Amino acid sequence: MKSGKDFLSDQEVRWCPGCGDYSVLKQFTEVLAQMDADPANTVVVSGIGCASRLPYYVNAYGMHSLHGRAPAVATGIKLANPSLDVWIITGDGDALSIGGNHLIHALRRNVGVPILLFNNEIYGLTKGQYSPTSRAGAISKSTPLGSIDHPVNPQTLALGAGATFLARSMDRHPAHLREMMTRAKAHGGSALLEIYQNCNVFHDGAFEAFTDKKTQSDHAIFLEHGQPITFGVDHDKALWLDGQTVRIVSTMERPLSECWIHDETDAMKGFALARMTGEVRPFGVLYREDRPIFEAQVHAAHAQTRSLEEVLALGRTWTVE
Amino acid sequence: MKSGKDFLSDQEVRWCPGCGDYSVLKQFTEVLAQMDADPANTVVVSGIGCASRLPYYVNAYGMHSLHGRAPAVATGIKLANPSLDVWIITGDGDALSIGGNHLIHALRRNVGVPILLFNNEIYGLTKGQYSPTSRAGAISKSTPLGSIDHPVNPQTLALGAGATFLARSMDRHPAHLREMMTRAKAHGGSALLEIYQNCNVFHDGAFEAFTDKKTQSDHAIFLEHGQPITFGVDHDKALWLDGQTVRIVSTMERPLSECWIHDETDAMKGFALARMTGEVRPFGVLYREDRPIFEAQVHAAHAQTRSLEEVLALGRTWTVE
Amino acid sequence: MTKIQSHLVVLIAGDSGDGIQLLGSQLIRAAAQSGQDVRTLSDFPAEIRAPQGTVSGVSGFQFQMASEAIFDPGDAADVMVAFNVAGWMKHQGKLKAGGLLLASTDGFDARSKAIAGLPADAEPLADAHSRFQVLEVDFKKLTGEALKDSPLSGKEKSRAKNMTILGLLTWLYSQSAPAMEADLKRQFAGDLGEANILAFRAGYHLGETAEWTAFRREVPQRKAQPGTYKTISGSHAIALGLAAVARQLGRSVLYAGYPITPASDILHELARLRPDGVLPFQAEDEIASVTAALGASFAGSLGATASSGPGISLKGEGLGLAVMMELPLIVINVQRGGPSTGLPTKMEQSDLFQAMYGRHGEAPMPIMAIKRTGEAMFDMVLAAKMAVESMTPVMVLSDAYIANSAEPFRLPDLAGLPQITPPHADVQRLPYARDEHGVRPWITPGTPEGMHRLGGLETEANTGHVSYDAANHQQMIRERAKKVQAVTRFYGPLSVEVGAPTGDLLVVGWGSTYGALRTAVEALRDAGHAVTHVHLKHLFPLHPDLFSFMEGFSQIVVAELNEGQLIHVLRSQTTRELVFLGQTSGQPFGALEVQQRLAQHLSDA
Amino acid sequence: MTKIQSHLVVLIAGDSGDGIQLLGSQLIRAAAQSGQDVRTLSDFPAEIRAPQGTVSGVSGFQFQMASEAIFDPGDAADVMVAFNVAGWMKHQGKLKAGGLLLASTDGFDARSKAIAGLPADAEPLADAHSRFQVLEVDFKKLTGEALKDSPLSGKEKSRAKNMTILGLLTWLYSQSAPAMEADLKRQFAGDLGEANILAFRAGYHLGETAEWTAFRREVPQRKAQPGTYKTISGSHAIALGLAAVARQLGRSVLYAGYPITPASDILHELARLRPDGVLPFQAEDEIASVTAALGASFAGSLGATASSGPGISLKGEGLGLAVMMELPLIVINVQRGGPSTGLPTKMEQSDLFQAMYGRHGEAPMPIMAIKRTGEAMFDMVLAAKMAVESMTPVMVLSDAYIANSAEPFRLPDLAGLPQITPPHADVQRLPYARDEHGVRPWITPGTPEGMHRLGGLETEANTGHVSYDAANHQQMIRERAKKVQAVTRFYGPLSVEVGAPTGDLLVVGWGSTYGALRTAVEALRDAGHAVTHVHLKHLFPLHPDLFSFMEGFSQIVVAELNEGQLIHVLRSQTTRELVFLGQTSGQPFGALEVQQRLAQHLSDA
Ligand SMILES: Cc1ncc(C[n+]2csc(CCOP(=O)(O)OP(=O)(O)O)c2C)c(N)n1
Ligand SMILES: Cc1ncc(C[n+]2csc(CCOP(=O)(O)OP(=O)(O)O)c2C)c(N)n1
Ligand code: SF4
Ligand code: SF4
Ligand SMILES: [Mg+2]
Ligand SMILES: [Mg+2]
Repeated sequence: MKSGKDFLSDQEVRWCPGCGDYSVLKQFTEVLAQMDADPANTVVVSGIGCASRLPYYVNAYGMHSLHGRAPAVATGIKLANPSLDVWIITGDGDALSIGGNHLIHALRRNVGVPILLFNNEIYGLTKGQYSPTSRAGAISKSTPLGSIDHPVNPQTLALGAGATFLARSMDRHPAHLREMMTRAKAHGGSALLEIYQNCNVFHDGAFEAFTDKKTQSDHAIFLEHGQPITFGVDHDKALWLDGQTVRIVSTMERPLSECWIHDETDAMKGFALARMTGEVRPFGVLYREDRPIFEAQVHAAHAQTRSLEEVLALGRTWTVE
Repeated sequence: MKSGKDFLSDQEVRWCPGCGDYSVLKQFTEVLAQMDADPANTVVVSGIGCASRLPYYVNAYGMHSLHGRAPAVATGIKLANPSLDVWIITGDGDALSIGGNHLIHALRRNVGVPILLFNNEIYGLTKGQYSPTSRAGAISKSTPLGSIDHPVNPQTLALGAGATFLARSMDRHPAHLREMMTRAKAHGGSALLEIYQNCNVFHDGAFEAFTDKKTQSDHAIFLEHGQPITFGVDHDKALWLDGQTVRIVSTMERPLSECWIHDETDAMKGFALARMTGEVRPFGVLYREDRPIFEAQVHAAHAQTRSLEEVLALGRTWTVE
Repeated sequence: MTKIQSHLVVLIAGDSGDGIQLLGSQLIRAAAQSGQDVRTLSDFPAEIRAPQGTVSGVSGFQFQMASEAIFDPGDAADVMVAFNVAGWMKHQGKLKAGGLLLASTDGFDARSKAIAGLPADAEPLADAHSRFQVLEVDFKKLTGEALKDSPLSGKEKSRAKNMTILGLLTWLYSQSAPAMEADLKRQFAGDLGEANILAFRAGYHLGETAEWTAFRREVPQRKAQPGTYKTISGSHAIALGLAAVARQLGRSVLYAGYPITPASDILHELARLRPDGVLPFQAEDEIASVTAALGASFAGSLGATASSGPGISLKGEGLGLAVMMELPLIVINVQRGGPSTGLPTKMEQSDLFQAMYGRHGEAPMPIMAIKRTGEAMFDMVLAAKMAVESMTPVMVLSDAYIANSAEPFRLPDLAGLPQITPPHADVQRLPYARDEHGVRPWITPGTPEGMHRLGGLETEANTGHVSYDAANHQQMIRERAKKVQAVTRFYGPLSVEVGAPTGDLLVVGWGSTYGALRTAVEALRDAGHAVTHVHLKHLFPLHPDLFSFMEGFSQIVVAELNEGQLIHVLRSQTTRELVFLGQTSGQPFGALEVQQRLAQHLSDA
Repeated sequence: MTKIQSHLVVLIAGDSGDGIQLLGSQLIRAAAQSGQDVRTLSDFPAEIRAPQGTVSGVSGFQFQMASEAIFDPGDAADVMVAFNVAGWMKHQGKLKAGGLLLASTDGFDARSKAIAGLPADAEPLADAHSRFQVLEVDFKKLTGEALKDSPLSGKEKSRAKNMTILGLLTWLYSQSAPAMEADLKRQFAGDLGEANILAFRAGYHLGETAEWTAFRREVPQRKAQPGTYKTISGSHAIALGLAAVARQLGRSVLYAGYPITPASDILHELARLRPDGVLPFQAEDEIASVTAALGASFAGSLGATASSGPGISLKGEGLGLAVMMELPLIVINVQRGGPSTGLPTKMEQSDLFQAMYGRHGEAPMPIMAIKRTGEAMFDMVLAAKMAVESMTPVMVLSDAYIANSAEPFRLPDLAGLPQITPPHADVQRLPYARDEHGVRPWITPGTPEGMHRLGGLETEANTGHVSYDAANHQQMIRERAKKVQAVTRFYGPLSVEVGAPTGDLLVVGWGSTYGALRTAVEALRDAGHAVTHVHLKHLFPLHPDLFSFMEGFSQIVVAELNEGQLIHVLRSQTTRELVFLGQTSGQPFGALEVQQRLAQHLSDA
């Protein structure tokens, strides 16, 4: 059996000490090992940003491409060779600011590639400007008095774009993160996995409520398909869909069977979960659907081709003896 | 009182005879007249495409900018001078293919500009390639055997991006179109108005079921806030939200009061409406919410500035006598 | 009785809805098929369907047919066919004095004049009689009569007017009516097909009935090279070229495009032809198309992309990445009138600067130009060979003229196509270890033990790791430049089109001006001048013999359709005096005008 | 006792977490304040926080202080302060033979050597003793002792090591301790403030206690021009410039940026300073930022945007639109090492080609280069004046060196700033009617009766309507070019930095190489050579006197940090022989090396 270490390249890892990226890299290589991935058949594609340095550290084929363009690069790779196991690594700025367009088009096409979006709500590599996911009021180098922009919600954006798989996890919950990576890959099509990742230099503690063991149970809901959506110490709280309104209820007062049973395949419910951007947020697979994979469809549709001789002979020809 | 004609420029209109764009132009100039708009204070900004030629024909300030970039241009105009009445004119390719990123960012920022998206499900100006809104299987110059891409749904995309106003109308229902234009402008923030527009040269009849008087009542639902959502000849059909599932019911069998009462301010219901991409589709305002307008916020936050003298004196200075 | 003429230039003008391009292509195919050489020039309105009958809605189709090899669609027209008054107004300046105007009078009525913006009392045809020979025919009526029994609708019937005119032109220019009918039958079936034949015959017989024999011309057949022919456009030729690349490389080509006039047709042709090994992909924009193509090249296909000015501007960052990663890539720029959106349907050669220098940092890449439709297929194979065998992006410059003009094309013997051999992919060698030509290996994902990472950050020599080292940066910049310089090993001899290696005047051109320049130079040579024409296929690096070749001439003229781009590049490398001959009007050179301007230089000297 | 020295070069090196940039800026501000001239050079690691103690994590700060006006941060260092062994390893080559190494021994222990990749038995300090003077101090311990009663955490205490070293350097280089303490007190409050003062004093007293008077140096004060000063970076200077533009124009400036190293600081500075009339906007990408800026210019503000290579590549299409629409716009390229992502934190001048030619079609725009931080503010005003008064986008080239280097700046008398006067906005005149300089009116939305439409399609002369006309296209291309050529009316005299109008050697440079070239030329002149230095502020159009000025010299050297871009441009316009002096290593020129290379040319001649 391979171990995670087998998937580390010989390059020195150069994130800031304490950065959440280390954990994501670790879980990623372990997942590759668990899957018994073939390094020679694995391609890790990224844009530009701290997160996007990850391919350098993975013992596989890799491309550190251009800021925002990884989904387009990956689409090209998949079209050229659908049998490769391609992963996209991206950051909140990379995927959602400059790269928003490529992201939504890859998602709606359902290109067969898991997308690991490291959301740290900041531009790390350029040293701390606010990003599209930064909450309104965020203080950063470019917004010393607080940002004004209403943030992008990556989950609703992806759902609205027609994504077939939405999930969320966090750097500080290795087991959950590994599970989500595994599921994203297993999905087959475009799978957006948003990872809450701590940038301890420019935006430390952004997700502490969700990631810190002390507060996690009251803020983070870990979704399981077919199970009631509960959280809290001792799972004393649950979600309840009151018509179209999400309510938090006490499991003391309402039987679990009456609560919201998570159904990963329900888009409306997925939307309700995706919209939860407050103090309590869901982790796990928010939504998924099966839809044919882009590159497979393209190749199937393009099966009937003509030899160059046939192509040349097409159209009206005449012969001079 | 001004009339629509007062808002026509002296330029010859050069769309194909029979193009749906003519009607949109007409309703637009009439709406400007009805609003008693000031041509000198009105700016019409477009990208590139047949639709995007519209500014040339309007007696106002206009900019026919770059393919896909109208939302960014308009943001700059609004930041420079928030008191201008700026409109964006765009097509399905312009807004959703090359320009997708600028669109979603303008929407989430809530820049104060109505966006008239002429959706003809085709690239008109470049002579007939499939567009992001073309239905799967669309035959076009670039997809002679039918397209493969899963189309973009402009309504769910915008909602997912955080838009504050979503509406849909059509070229062939002048009164409704004028009403929607008026409401989009009245909204104040970014208002996406999708207009089903017939390209009779490259994609004739794409929306016939919704626009033709003979079939319209069975396919097009005209939404009204606070009213039950009904359609059909004699309004014999209605929508019913069965939990999170949209069902079509007969008003014979179910009292109107039990049916879905349209609430423009409910995002979940808006999502349900936005997802209706089948034979029956809603027209009108699908969703709206109030949120501060970007340029106003920016200017408010930037109210406290320093004179150049003060700026120069900032930091540690010393004096040489 | 029929007058023999070695060259004949015909210009057909009318509304863009009149079916002029179809009529034109029928005629030239017939001409080519019967042994004349032909060259064409199409002129489209910028609007999809500009208002019918207006001057801005005029579509034009010019062709030259000749009994010898020709290179351009001709200058002034011997014959002009005017479907309507707008067409006549727009193009009348192009008809030779004393030439023949064939006017469809139904398009010259009061209503037509009004739409074309003429005063009601204007008499364009009466005026024409004083300067030209004029034949007036109410083709609409004639067609209507010919089709009076046809079940077609009135609108459909009047659309067949182009067939009536085709018939008359077939008769006038001595083409074979049975061959033409057979060809029409292959294309149109049912009622429409029958109507077309009827209309065609009506036109054909008109000539005889009206006894217009004096206007009849015959262009003798030349002895064309034996082989199978078809007429092709430049876009078709490029598509064939990409198909040939896949075949010669033995790997697939991913063609990633985003529609833009006049580059879109390459995508359409590939989608329609479906050649083995070429996958067409319409991306969401130009940035996506170049980066997807690059991804494909990483994955072991050859990525190709095409666009025109605005789209090429957007691809600049992606091209820089290709330079840095040293991956093969084909980028085709089908130039149009610039700057900005400019003149999308017009031709220009004003993107050469951008091709050379339009990327940040030191980012050289080979640049080629297609000079004519007939060579485009082979140029693509050469471009791909350079790209793959040197691991570099290659820019190929085409333009609206090449994209749209048609010429007879002899189907090539595929055995003669060069092989394209990817560089070694030995995983024992480091990903940036260079061979004797400075080329790194192309190790593609899926290759066991070949794992490595590429990126846009500066690359360490040999290993390919990221390196911030100063000396390494300088070294890699020089190595990349040297590798690009070394593509001259793929060049043939300097393309001396016509003329001796020494003389009074050397004309240097590039790209689609080939035909006009060659025609002009040949005319001057026929008049006894010592003129030579060199037409550059390679714009970067320049052909190693170019500057020494220049030494054989007293004067050197650089001719191009811009404000002086190639000449600027040449001047930076030679102290020879170079004379500029250019224009930036969105229009091709006229051979005659070039000839006159060159003659001026010869007499000035 | 203290030795007097007219120039002193100090290089401080250590881990990027060591607070070196802070220490350096304290020192140079003190020096500048006490009357010395200073120039600096910072060197950052590419990583945000590279692993502590590694060579790749080294941060460097070099400065020169002098008793006369200087132009560069100096070549070899007289003194090097090594916080750790990695810093020493990376920079030891820069210390003069016999120079002083001040080593913080706590950073040279076994662990530090291991992290820096040295074998355990390496003795870097022992080796240093043979070639340099070495002072070894355990600053960590010293700081610890000084702060033993401080309530700060151990980690916080050891971070104060830079203050201890600051104290020693203050003593060694004869700066005023009370002034420094006062300055520190202004910056740091509470426990931290107190600890910093204690650490500072410990360092200051160490010199005296250890009787290191032999190492003490004093750089005499020069008589600086009277006025109020502060030290500023290039990014700060550009921000001041944009503020001045808003003031002089009397309209607002929309600065639309997207973060990218090394351009981001302009956005940060504007956001922090909040000058009247300048609105900073962080857009979603570079395309949005240039098009938003253009929208603002249409609306009557002046749009400005900045980026570095990759972002400038993306802006090309937008710049072409600005050219076509003839709207004013400022585009700043803070150049870094290319191509592609390249070397983001290093400097280079390799984007000149792109600035000149990086757009499709004929799309000329004026190009300026900032030569030093102290001029950047005024350059911005000039750029804006050219942009607004000629209705054209203007490209301003800066680079990583200018962005990050600091120098003392005398606050200018604002009354001396030139006025910026928008062109007439008379709605009676057509939107593309040109004045005597070829400039069209700037009629902005909101102006009654001024309604008109702009776009990227070719524009009809005068009216501004869309035009597909060939003659109009040619005319407009020429008119736009002529208008850009006419910006030479804003130029001052050719910038002859030093030297006579005739001589043996003319050195032509541009941009941030100014300091090194000027220093080298002055040294050669001091040695009796007839050398002149011209430093171009205007790269396009070139200064009208440049080529005639060249005639006064037997040799001409063009010096730049690329593979030969300006020289290529010059060669295309002159047949004079030009000699290239360049490098593309991501590093600035060293004045000494330039001097030697120039001396070589002088002796070769
Ligand atoms: C075209 C271009 N624009 C801008 C940049 C500068 N840049 C590099 S990374 C980055 C954003 C990084 O933020 P994010 O994607 O959130 O990644 P993180 O560093 O936070 O992991 C930016 C703006 C670039 N490299 N290229
Ligand atoms: C950068 C760039 N890429 C491509 C084009 C070519 N182009 C012009 S319009 C258009 C699409 C038009 O489609 P749509 O936006 O749906 O507008 P419509 O013509 O259908 O109204 C394209 C691809 C361009 N002008 N610029
Ligand atoms: S800057 Fe932030 S995201 Fe980047 S490596 Fe450092 S801690 Fe991680
Ligand atoms: S091509 Fe289609 S959208 Fe464009 S003008 Fe013609 S009918 Fe209208
Ligand atoms: Mg981030
Ligand atoms: Mg469309």
